Amino acid sequence: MLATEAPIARVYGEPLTAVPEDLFIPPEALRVFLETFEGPFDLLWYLIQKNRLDVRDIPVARLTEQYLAYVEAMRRFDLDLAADYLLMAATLLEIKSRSLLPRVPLVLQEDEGDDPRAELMRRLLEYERIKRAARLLGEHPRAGRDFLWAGPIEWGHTPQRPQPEASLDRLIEAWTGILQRLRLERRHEVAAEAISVREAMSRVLRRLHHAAGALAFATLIEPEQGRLGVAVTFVAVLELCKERALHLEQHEPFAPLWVRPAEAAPETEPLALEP
Amino acid sequence: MTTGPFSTKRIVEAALLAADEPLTLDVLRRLFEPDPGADILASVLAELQQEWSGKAVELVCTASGWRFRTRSAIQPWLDRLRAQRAPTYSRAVWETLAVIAYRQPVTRGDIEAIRGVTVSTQVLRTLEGRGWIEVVGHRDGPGRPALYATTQRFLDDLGLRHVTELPPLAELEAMLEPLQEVHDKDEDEDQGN
Amino acid sequence: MTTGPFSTKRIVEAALLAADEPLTLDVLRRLFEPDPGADILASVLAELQQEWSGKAVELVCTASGWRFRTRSAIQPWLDRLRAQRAPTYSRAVWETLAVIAYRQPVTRGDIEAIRGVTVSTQVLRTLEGRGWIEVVGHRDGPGRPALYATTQRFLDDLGLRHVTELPPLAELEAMLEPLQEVHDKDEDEDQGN
Repeated sequence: MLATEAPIARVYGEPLTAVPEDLFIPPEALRVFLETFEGPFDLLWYLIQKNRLDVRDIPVARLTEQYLAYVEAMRRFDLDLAADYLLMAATLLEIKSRSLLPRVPLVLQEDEGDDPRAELMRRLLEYERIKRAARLLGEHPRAGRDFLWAGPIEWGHTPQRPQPEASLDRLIEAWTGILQRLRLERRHEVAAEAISVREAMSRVLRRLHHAAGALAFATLIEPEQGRLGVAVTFVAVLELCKERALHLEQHEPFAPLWVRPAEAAPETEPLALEP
Repeated sequence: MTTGPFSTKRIVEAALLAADEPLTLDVLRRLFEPDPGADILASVLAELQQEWSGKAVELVCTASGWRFRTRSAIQPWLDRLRAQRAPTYSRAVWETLAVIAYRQPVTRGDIEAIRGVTVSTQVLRTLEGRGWIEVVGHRDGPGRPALYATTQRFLDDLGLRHVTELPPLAELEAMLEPLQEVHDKDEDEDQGN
Repeated sequence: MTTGPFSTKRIVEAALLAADEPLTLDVLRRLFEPDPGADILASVLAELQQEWSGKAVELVCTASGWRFRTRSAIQPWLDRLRAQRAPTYSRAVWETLAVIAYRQPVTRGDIEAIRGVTVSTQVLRTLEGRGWIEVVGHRDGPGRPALYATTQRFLDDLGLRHVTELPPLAELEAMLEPLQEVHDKDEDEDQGN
């Protein structure tokens, strides 16, 4: 079926069972062998399997002896011996020493959960389950190695680009964010101007823009807006004047007021032509 | 040429469907050992084209090679597919739009002064392209900067009749504190989009 | 439901091939107006699966939705077009992934307790970089350690719909009884690192 991930070396086998006493093992092979263990549980499980020990009734003394021999071998090869291995050695020695002590009939402390061997067995089995699951995961067909996703194939037409949605909430959120910043950072007062003036300013400019020339002020007034409309439009024009967005012209007192867009102001053009 | 349980045709088809670029005849030949030759493959491709002729996807040969592509007749359905993932505008876009909406008409310099950061041309182009803002004039002064205002379309898209229907500033000021929380919440939700 | 010159089936097929991500039943329903309903689409998908059963490409449903994929049996042919092989991962990576997949959500400490060794940051980064695991929260306690879980992408990449579809963990009893056989089998397969 599927190939397992590339092996680093084939060193498992009978000659290695007697490690580390067997002097005939090439040192490099032994090293590679020892390096294949993922940790103390991996090594312990190997020893238990190799010695056909029953994991439910581990002969701790024997197992500890062998484990320590391997750890010693690892030290000899100056492998980066993780503290994890030493911790396990200590645990095994503790279990061994306890098992050598005469049993004290202290019923209260001799329950299942307190048996260090049971705990070791539980953890060994849990690791072994995960180890097997890991192997199954590694072999499971996966995208990019064992199969490829089909598509996306090309579209026969240029897709319409969808537009982000218009959102009043987003707009208000953005504006309050700005106001918040201004208040916190700059202590700069943003005048709560009547929006109608600003809006009238835009309307006036837009009218001028489309007229592409001067307009009589009276034509900017929208009669249906009443006196307030006149006032707002007038203030807007004055504001635009102040902002130099337009020019106001009146050739004599009480003559019609002419509003001229700034870009069409005749005096600006010769200026623009000067080098 | 062994192809296991699948015919040459099926393997060519699968390779074309899985490829992220068009495959030339020469590349397709590399799928097989030994090489079936150009003639065999050409007839396999012709057969495939025939097989797919009734489908909404067609097999075409372009300058860069063979590829499957959707027929333009299914544009309305595919466009709905894309429309389902509506993009969003960046914070910069919304803030620029907010400044223009509430302070119009404004120059780019005004927007920058209020936002405290440079406004990129891209942001203004995005909003103009969407038809939400337009240049309504120019302010006198160095460079005669353009004055931006929001458009009727902007109001239409937001479902407003008039700019005055935007929530008033004073009200917004009063809402600042609670809004901050709403804002944070929104940001969180955005992550999921 | 008008589908022009093409049947619903043909449009679903084209949409699945044209999409750059798996499509859920809900997304597929929104391709059509009016909505054909879940039942109709489910049977269309079943028909498509049937239609494609003789091809080297199959229609599958993963955690993220429906998608076409090439069959594993033709990977040897497709591999010939590939410049580089798929990455391989060490045993440490697979074991860490297995702990996360089967015991999620877990902290690094949990992983170390089960594996009996320190988990290197590199291993976690590899898995995060691949998009297979992610931090889904933090456990209360000293240092508030990150809790890892597998992602939808992990399931997608394995072609699974749900974590429950992962290969089942070996029964404890099964591991205890035939000690010797298991052992011999292990040795053969254990070469992989």
